[in-house]
Amino acid sequence: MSSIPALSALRRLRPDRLKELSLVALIALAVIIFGLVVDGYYSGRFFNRVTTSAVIVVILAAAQALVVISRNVDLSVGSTVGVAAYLTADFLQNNSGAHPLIAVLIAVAVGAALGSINGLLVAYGGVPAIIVTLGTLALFRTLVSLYSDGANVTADSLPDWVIELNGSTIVSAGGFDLRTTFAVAIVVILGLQWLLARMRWGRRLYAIGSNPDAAAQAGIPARRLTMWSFVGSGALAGLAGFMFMVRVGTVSATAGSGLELQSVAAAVVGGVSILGGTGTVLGAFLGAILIDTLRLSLVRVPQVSEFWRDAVLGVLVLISVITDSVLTRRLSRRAGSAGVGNRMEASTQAVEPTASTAPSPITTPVGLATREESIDV
Amino acid sequence: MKKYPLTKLLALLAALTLMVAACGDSEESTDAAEETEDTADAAEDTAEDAADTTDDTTEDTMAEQETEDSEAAASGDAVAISGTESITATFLPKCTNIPVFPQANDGAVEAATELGSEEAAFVGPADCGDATGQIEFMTNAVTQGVQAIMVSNNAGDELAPSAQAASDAGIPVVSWDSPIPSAEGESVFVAQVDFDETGQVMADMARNILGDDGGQFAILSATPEAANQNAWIAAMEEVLAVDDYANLELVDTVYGNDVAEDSVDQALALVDSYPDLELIMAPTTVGIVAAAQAITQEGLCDEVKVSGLGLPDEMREYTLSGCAPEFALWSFQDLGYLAYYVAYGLATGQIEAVEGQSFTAGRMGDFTIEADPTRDAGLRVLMGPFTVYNESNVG
Amino acid sequence: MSEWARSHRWEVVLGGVLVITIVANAILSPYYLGLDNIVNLFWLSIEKIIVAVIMAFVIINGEIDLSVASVMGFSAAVLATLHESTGLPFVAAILIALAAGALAGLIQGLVVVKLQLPSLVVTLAGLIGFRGAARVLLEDRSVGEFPEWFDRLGQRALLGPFPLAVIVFGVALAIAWFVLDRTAFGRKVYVIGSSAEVSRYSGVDVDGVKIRLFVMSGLTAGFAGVLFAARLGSVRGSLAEFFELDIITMVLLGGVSIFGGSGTMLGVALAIFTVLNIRNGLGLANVDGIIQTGTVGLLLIGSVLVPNLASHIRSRLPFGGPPLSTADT
Amino acid sequence: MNPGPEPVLELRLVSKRFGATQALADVELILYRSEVHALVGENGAGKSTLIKIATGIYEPDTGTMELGGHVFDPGDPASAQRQGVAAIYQEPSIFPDLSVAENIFIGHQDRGLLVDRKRMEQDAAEVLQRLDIDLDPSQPAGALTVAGQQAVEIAKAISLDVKVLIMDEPTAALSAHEVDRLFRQVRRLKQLGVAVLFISHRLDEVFEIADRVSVFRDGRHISSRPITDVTEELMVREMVGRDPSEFFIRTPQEPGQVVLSVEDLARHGVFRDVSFDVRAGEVLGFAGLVGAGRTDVALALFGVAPADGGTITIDGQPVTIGSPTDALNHGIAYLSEDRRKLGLSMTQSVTTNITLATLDRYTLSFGLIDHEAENRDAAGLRDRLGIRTASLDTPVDNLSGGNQQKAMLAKWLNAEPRVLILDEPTRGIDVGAKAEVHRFIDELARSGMAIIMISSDLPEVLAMSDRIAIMREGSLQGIRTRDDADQESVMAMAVGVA
Repeated sequence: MSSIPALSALRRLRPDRLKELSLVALIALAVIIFGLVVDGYYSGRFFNRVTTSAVIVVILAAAQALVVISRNVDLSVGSTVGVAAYLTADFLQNNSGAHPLIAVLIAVAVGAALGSINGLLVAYGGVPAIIVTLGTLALFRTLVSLYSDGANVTADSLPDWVIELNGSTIVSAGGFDLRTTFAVAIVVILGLQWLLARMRWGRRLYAIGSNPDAAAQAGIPARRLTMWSFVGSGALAGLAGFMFMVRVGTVSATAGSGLELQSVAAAVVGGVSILGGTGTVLGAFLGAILIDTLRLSLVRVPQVSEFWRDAVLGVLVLISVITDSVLTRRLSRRAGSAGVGNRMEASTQAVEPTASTAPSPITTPVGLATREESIDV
Repeated sequence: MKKYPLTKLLALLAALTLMVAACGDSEESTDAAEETEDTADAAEDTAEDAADTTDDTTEDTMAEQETEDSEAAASGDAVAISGTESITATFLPKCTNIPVFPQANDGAVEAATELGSEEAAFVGPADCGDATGQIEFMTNAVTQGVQAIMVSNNAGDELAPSAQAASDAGIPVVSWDSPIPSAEGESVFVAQVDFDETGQVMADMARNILGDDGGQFAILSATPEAANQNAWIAAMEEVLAVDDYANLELVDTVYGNDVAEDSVDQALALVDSYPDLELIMAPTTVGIVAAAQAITQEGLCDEVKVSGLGLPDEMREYTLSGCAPEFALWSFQDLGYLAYYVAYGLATGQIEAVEGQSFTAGRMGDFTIEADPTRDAGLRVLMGPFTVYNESNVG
Repeated sequence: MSEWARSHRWEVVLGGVLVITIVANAILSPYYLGLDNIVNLFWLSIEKIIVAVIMAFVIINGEIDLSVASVMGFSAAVLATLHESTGLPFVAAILIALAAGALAGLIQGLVVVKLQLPSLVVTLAGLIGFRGAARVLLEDRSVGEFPEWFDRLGQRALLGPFPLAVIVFGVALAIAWFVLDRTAFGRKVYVIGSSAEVSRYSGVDVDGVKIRLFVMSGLTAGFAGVLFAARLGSVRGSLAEFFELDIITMVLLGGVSIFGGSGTMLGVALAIFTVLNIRNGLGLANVDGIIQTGTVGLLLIGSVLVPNLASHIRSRLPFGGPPLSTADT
Repeated sequence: MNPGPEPVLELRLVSKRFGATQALADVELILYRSEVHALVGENGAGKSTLIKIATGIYEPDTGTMELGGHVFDPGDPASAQRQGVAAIYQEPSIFPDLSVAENIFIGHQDRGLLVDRKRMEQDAAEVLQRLDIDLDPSQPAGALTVAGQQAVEIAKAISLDVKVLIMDEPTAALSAHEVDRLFRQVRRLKQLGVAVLFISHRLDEVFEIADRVSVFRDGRHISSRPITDVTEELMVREMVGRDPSEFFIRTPQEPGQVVLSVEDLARHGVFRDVSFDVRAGEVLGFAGLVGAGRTDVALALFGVAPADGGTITIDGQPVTIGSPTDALNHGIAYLSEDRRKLGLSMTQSVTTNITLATLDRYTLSFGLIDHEAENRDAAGLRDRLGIRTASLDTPVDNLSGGNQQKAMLAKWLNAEPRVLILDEPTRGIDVGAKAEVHRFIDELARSGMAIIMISSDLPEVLAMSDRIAIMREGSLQGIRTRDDADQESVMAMAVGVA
């Protein structure tokens, strides 16, 4: 086995990289298959559709990854998008001369403020993240509904740059545009990926998610970091809110509802373990792109009628998840056994379920999380 | 024609069973899933065949004639509804977060003030996606013993049982904007415009925009369930069957679920799927503005136009830019005003919900209750008229 | 008594909130205490709360089922389709619809157990897929004209003032309490939720219990879908859309740990009663739907936060008691 | 070996009370530079409380602590670490998803906000090398054995430049081979000037590694002496306050019929060619290094990870065991080595745990549990095994380690198995509880049960077993009777030099 060069290259990869590779392969597979079915599928147009449409979910998937890595979850992102989009749009309709960057700052600040509410309750109030964010999912939405009093902010009352921004392009080659919004999303993703991988606090977030008790013992300020991860998640959701306003133009009080499950789906499909500690922002990005590619491609397959789309999408998502987990599991098993076969302790690892200290997210057959045993001291 | 859903059901169940059987092995389950798609395709073909044969409702010329007749018959003895007492009422919109509903409520408040009555409670589900959420508000209104209920039905006949319960308790249920299809439990429907006329207006706008040569167009609707949208689309399809409109080719109907983001995606998908598409017709205020926004952003205004039913405030920019040269709507404030007058008249016993009953509704003048030509049963008051907006009057 | 109260702190807190809600409602609204209103209070949310009861089992077992609302729609759509396009006796159609719900649960359970995928992901796919299946069956049609006895069962009182669904809920709650608290199956549900591995190493058929729970969840959702069809008198593809978060909210408010292994049926019942009473009270006070939702959100956070803060403050006081344990941390 | 003259950590008159329990009463402890100081005592002697006070998890009620001559008031573990006191536990608290290097430096990268992965791995390699630890700094820590993870923790402590390292039962989960390696690392620590506080239930280890030894009993400090001044008997007497002669009793008896027979059992890539049989009333010991495949054979017999080759015969009948349920139906029970993760449902009550494997027995019609019968049987086992618990409804998490072990044993005794597989039955429990467990094993064997005992504690295996099977790298090296086995020969087979 180890004589195959590709495999020996694979075994040097970290599991995260394997996951990302398998997602890229899945996306490529989806694009190839749809290309056979849809006329003119390989066009700049479709590329532009996916890149502009995915921006919001991509940013939200990154936001979700940020909190899920530290073993939390943020179900309020959809509502945060709504609040940020509405308040920003409302600001712009009253201050049409404001600089675009001011609008971005407002959206991000609103998101960060809402995120800090979540963070405070989770980190210092001792309330589990799922309870807090399920609650604020409703609360934030209520606040924006009350504020808006049923009125929408329409594109008409927004400055022209808002509507133009969505179509604005940085580079274009053969119809394939690099749209400004997508470029921003890419910068955010790469930046966050870099921060999480290379910054001290990024590694500490992984540590908290990997083993909270050990993190406490190692003197990692878990509360503060949890707090900041929610602030970060909120700020990103705020940015997504800005993107929402730019893309959709009309902002109502229900803007962004339902995005919370989409962002969780993207992150989880992207390999961010709901148990914390593993996964990358890049993976979440690929997960979002995969789902959006499937969704938008299906809309364009003439054989799939309006009413079949959801059913087919559900099956495709399930197949992706299954294929991906089987693929990742196989590759990592081969890589693992080839890599450490000669070492006695390590070789028994693969088969002796008792020795590993934490359940691997792939092999643990539980829904959300296993109870973390406290350490006996 | 009745057989196709069964085919699909069986195909679906068979595929699911296959998945169970194949579950132990993921590769096999992939096969099973592919099979689902295959059967899906097969069933889909049948579905399309069937769809072509479904539309045969009342002839619209007949309906118009009837309307004129009953107006003529009853115009003599119109009851002027006047403020005699204060009543409690509930004004129940489809949802509270689409601007037209607060506008309608403004009209209802205006009417209540004129009549010296208490303002109706303006309550409803937050989200129009919550189709059955109105039942709770309707039931609570009955518990509170209000004297009238005014409702814009978001569901189909799902609301009928609770409306019937209200009726049984002696509470008049006036529907406005969107009726209860079976008319069960409903006293009278205050129709903004004639539903057949909506189809006519939409077809006319399409012809105006596409010109005599015609061309391809598609419909971007709200949800597949929306009763009024479906009625309008059906009416429009009937009009299209007439020779004058033969050049207009309706290529697809898609649904944006009255969610701005979905509507944007669907509009763009239409543009991509039909290279020769020249017009998107969106009979929903959410869909039309989302479509206009998407087309504008992608710089496609020269190739594809947008039309349908929209709010002038939201559409002004696109009309002036030429992206949405024409669209139509009625006044929701007037609709709320009229609905309140009718409800008040029924609650205070000044008028009765019977065919031929004429009345005067404050500033809006005389109306007559008539049989609703667009439904098998039920009464309606027709408000009208449509306002067609273009760059000359969009303001 | 005090021993019981100490080990059921959550239920005591919820009971307090419930009593306060009831008293406040009774004072604020003259219509609240009427028998009709009390029946309506349950009847208006009956489908959600029936599913919440089984969801409690699934979450205590350490799993989650996000697909319930879609399965409700799917089963109802199967019923409507069979009624519309076959001459099948209606009772048979109901049975097939229930079987379809159970089948939906079985598929998801098998994927979760056999492929060892997280149920969150599997049922998220189910949420999309089964809603899609309902739309495939019904497209844009609304199917009604069910037999009169069926509509009557859904809409009219059956026993005294109680409609069938409310009776079903009462029975379901009693059975659920019995099963969870008194039977070997219930014991296994807790132990698996607490640690699936320990259970496996103790010879408990972990996979079997999980699959059975998913089937029960699907079956119950299917049943709730059929009940909903009877109550509404007609079915559309969107039936029960977005119910899942409300259902999960009620279960978590009931003190069931999202990590599995703890929670009681009493807590879930109290949470259900509390949420229903709050919504009803606010509804009678003409408070908008969105504010009702927000209030429930606030309650969800507050019911964990307030005891936490109280214990924090108490632990700072001299001679304070031991810190309160929260439902899940 | 002279203890360094320089005191590092001094605890004076430290007391701590929890409710009605006096956990520590005026204890004194002084650690010197470059010494290994063993702390022994039964569970409940106050060792854990002492560690928690020294690492800042608890604050003492009274008493003073000094570190390097200054008042030491850590406040929390992180601050204790910064000041130079760190602890390593029996179950290493590592981050499974992070690399070895990241684990070492996670708490204290003081080179700004950015992580320079390359440099970190170089630094980690250097620290590991200083300790003679052979690990790849870039590999994920979750893939390491317990021993490897402990080595990472030691490296972490060294990278922190600690003055005092507390090791709480670090050898509990290690094989003899690994213990040797650990001790090499501990000696290296000593050379680096660190004061090591070493806590262990294995007295032979204490004699091997410690320079001085302190005994605690019931929260009190009993004695502190140079190791050369104490004997094992003296230490045990001080710990338990009673005569140690009652340990390791085994009543010789003639074994009966063969109950379980295993022929060429194999599981691909894990173990192979394993053949043995066990008779009624016999204890078959399994010796070998951790990872030699002993637990895997047990898991195959118990159906958790079924064998894919060979035959299992019970009472002469070939059987297939595909799941724990199968195993239990055939009368095979398995007491896991990992009490917390695989043995007990920690949040559940004592009764629930005891009857977990035998729930069907208490099931009436409608699946109703017969609480009365259940509580009666649980109470019976509690009394028989001497499980000390406030009530049967107490969550097992609240029990001490020894009592948890007994509760786990009670679960399997309640199943009345014909073959009982005990995997490390005395790991991490104190001398007294250990003796009780041994007495039970003997009692069970006398009642005719066939017992397979896996243990890394060689003296225990030698004392308790009628015959000893030795495994190495997934294969059975041989089976020795008690009479022709001694520590040296068994060890030689286990490491493959024989």
